[in-house]
Amino acid sequence: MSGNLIVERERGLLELERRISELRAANATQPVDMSSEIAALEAKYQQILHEVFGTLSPWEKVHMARHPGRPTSLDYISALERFDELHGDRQFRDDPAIVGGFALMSGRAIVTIGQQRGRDTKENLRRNFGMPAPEGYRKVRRLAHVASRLNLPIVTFVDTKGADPGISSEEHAQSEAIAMCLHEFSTARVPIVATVIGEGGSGGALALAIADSVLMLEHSTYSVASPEGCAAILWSDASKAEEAASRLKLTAGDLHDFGIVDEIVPEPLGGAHRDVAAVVGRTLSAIEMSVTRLSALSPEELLEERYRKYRRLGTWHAERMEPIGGR
Amino acid sequence: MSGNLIVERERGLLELERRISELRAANATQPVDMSSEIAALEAKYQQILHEVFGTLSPWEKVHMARHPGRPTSLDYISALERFDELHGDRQFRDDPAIVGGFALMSGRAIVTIGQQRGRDTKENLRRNFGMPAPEGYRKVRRLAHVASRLNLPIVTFVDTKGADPGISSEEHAQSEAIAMCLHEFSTARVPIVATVIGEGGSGGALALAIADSVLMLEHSTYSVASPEGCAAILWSDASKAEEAASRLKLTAGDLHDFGIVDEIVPEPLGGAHRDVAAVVGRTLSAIEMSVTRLSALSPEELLEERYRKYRRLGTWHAERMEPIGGR
Amino acid sequence: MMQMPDWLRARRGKDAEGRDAALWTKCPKCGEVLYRRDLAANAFVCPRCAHHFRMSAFDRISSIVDGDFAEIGADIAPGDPLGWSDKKSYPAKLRGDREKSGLSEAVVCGFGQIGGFDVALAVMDFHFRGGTMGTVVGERIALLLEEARKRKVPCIVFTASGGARMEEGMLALMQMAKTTAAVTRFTEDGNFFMTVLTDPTTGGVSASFAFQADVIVAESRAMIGFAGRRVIEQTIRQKLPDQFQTAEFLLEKGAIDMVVDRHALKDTLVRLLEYARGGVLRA
Amino acid sequence: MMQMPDWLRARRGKDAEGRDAALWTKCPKCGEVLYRRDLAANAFVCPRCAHHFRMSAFDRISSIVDGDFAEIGADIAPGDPLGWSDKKSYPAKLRGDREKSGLSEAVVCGFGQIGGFDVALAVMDFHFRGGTMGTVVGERIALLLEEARKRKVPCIVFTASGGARMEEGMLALMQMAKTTAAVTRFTEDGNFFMTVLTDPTTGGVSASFAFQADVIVAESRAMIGFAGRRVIEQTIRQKLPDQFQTAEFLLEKGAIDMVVDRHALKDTLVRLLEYARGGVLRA
Ligand SMILES: [Zn+2]
Ligand SMILES: [Zn+2]
Repeated sequence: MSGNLIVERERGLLELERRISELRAANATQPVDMSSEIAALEAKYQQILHEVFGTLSPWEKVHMARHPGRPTSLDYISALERFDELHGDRQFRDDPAIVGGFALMSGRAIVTIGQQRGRDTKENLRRNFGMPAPEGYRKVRRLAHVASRLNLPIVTFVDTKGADPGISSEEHAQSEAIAMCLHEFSTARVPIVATVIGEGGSGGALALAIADSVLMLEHSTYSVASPEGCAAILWSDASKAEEAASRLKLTAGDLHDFGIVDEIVPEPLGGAHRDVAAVVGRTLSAIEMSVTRLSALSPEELLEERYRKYRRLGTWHAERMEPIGGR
Repeated sequence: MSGNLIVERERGLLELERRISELRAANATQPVDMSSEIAALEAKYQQILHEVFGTLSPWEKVHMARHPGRPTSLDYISALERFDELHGDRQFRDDPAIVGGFALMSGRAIVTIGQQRGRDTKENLRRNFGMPAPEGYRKVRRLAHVASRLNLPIVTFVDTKGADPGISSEEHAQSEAIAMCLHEFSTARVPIVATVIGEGGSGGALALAIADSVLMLEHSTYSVASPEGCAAILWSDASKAEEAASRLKLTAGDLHDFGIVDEIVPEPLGGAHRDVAAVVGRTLSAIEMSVTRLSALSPEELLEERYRKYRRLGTWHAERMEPIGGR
Repeated sequence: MMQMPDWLRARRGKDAEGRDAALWTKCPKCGEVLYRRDLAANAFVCPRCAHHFRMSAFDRISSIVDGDFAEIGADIAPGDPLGWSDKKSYPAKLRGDREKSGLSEAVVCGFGQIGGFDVALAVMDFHFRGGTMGTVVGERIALLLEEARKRKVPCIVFTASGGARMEEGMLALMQMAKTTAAVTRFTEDGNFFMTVLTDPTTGGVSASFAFQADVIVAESRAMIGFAGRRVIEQTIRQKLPDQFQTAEFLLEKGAIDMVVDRHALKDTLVRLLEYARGGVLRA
Repeated sequence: MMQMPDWLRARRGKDAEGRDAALWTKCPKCGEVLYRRDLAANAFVCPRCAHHFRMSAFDRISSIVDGDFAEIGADIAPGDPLGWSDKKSYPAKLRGDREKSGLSEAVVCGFGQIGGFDVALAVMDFHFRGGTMGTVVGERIALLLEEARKRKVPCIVFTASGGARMEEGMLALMQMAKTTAAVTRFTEDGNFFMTVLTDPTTGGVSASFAFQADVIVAESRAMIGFAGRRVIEQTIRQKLPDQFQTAEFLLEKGAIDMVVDRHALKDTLVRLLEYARGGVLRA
């Protein structure tokens, strides 16, 4: 996680933060009043904060979405009223890159599922950096199916670079596992609310994001491929990732404009990790409002609206094919 | 396969067969007429055949069911009008201990599935002696599901010592795999005809044998556990297998009496392997008659009758519990 | 419906006294010698090493059910379809186990409440023929599911079984088909089905209703598998590692939803029933 | 409905001549230099090593469909939602591929007969933007499935795709959701869905409709996978074995139903359609 643009910028601010708190401590014990110096430094701090984080480029947002301190799925899930984790695909393995289970949200039972990256190196290794294996997607499908059976809303959290691209994932039919998630979410007769909380990478993210309501954190990203992957595919040059990031339209604003994202959850200046409790609370409130609204719809209405929504997405125009007119 | 009682007995007969055919060959080229000697030998042959195979004990039937020359699932399947094999569980592996796919039976499309043991050592190793792994049972379930979707009858062939009891089978949830087969066959809205063609061992056999019509070859066996397993479980002594075989009521006749088997397909004297074509033809005819009869029923009727049939099986009696009357 | 203490006294009969005679029990895992009353007070969990002793169906029911329990299927009694006899006749074996365990068969089924939720409950008991499934087990469980389906209440089955019962031959195996079909009808109507796998759960029971549940809970350290340990060791000709086929092993292998310590079990079941109901009903 | 030769001539336009100019082709597998007309006569299979060359949608359709083919969705043309431009603008790339391939987009959809069976057919073509799925591919396939659902005819999709199309960004990814939903509606009505995976089938196409079929057929030696070979090699930092992600590899791993040589493909499809119809209708 070194090389994260946002983390690097925060280093400068950290220095300033340290000085402010030192001054504050000194001010409390020493007779000389340094309140005005402190205030000045704080103003400067806010100014720099605005300069540095006031507007973020798509590439900066990519780094924000990957910030090691950014709240993960479990930060949201553990803030729910209650959570009981369910494990496994019933066949092969319990994939720690996916967490899911029953939860209560203001008294309402839901099934919640999220991609889970690690919050440190050790956990990242265990959770494969939040990149699910086929077993993880089969757990997703199973839990979504349980939700459907018990008529419980599904609340997902999307946070993955993408599905695991390793040998055993190919051997265990990663394509099939993701395709069957898409199938399950397309047919689930219950409300589905998906929230992109960090990085939403490719089909591996979409597998948890076919939903009646898609929320996205302000500085999260959601893209057809990672910028590095896109640059490698198109230009055989992963170093052009920044260029790819700006072209891919992967910000919450872009995706809201396309109709892919229904609601953007604002983040504090500097990113969600600067006030985790507030962001988590705000996000859960927004999710709950969606769940409540969707719960008023019949399964048939939900399925019909979900179908229409995805059926509409895309840009095309009608065009008479020239050669075929030749007859 | 050495140590097979039936194979050993056949050795004696083979000697006689050889002498008869030598005499026949000689008779054709030499001027001396040996017809009467040949006829005498043939009569003796028939007599021995009757003595040796006229009545088989349960233990002898166990060996007959395991006879290396006994027709296997593929002998029946390849005698169908046409067969296109379908592979795999879509997740992990194609298990060669299960064969299955689409087939035509007198013009009618069916899905056929069978346990397949090897016809020689090499094939036996590849097919794990016909003991399916969880992947095999997941293939069974998938094919049964395809049949259900396409409204095609399911025709199964049961021939296994049991489900594979290895480490990786336990790791891949053999129990779940079999349980989900039972689930699929319980809910399939199409006619199901199962035929026990060799050894039907335990839950691993039942996974292919929940059916509207269960056929069984005369000298096949079908039991709650292999005689060796039963002896090991009850008496910690696998050598008492013969005793177990006689107690377990595992012959076609016994199971017909219990209402578990609907129809017994006769075998030639000495066993199915002595006239494979005739046995296969007779079996397929019997299966086809069942399929035709069952195809006249609606899915609801099929499911209801199937439920009632298994609901009935067992022996119990009503008894007033003494202690509970105490109040 | 009887009050639990009455029901327990009634069903256990003289057995309860007989068993209480054994005042001391040695923990098979850590060797600690335990006063039986202390062990019972600790839900039959060794206070030293947390080993979960196998529980009788009676103890299990009284530890899980709120108050009353209405048994069903108690009058379904085993036959002897094979006329089985080895060292003893099958009926003699049944009589022996009945006297020893106070049970009429290897499962007790009925209706009661857990944390205020109406449930259909089946509890298998390893002390009766090793918890094996014969006709009566299949019949009682099918009956319970059919009745639960009518009443539209969730069903929980506690499994503890060495598999199918040899002495009833193929009719025992057919109970896999019977229970599976009953589970299928029950769940297809949208009812919630849960199993709690306790030590040991193997063979025909694990390969039928045990693994067909919406949620599969296992007790800590329970042995769960299809094939028995001995069979596998004979097949592969080597010793298996200790943790093989334990609940914890299965959790890692993705086969079960959760492993629960017995002390937390009732609370867990109540929470799961709450989810299945749709959440907490608030005024 | 147009007769096949007319339809082919009409849709291919001037391209057909252009491509015929390249008289000789070298087999990428065995190096054999092949006369292009001979190769075409052999269904684009190398007569020496049986290497299956990638086929154009036109050649595929004329090799599979009995006679007539009624294209649908041909008037659905790509937009430029991201205003994409790198070395070239996206519209310029599209124009280039259109001229080179004679295709209006990476898939051709329509209705025809195969062995006398009415089918809905979609054929992807790797020669147009690497068979990538953008809006038009998703839209045409969804339209085909909706129309096939109305007509209650089986649907066969030939896949050949490098995945989602970068230049349409997230709208390309959303076509996975769109096609999946359309497949789901189609199959839930009891219709038969079949895919034929040809070289290569990866990414967003493999992880959506390609693996949702009742029967999945793959052409011999086709490369099929989720992640691209290069991505995996970079991840694991070593070379992958040659057969990794081939159709034969997937068959062994249980992911697909059958691997078929191109020469046997049409007959196989007809047999499969026959099964799905319920068998052979006899007088
Ligand atoms: Zn202990
Ligand atoms: Zn070649």
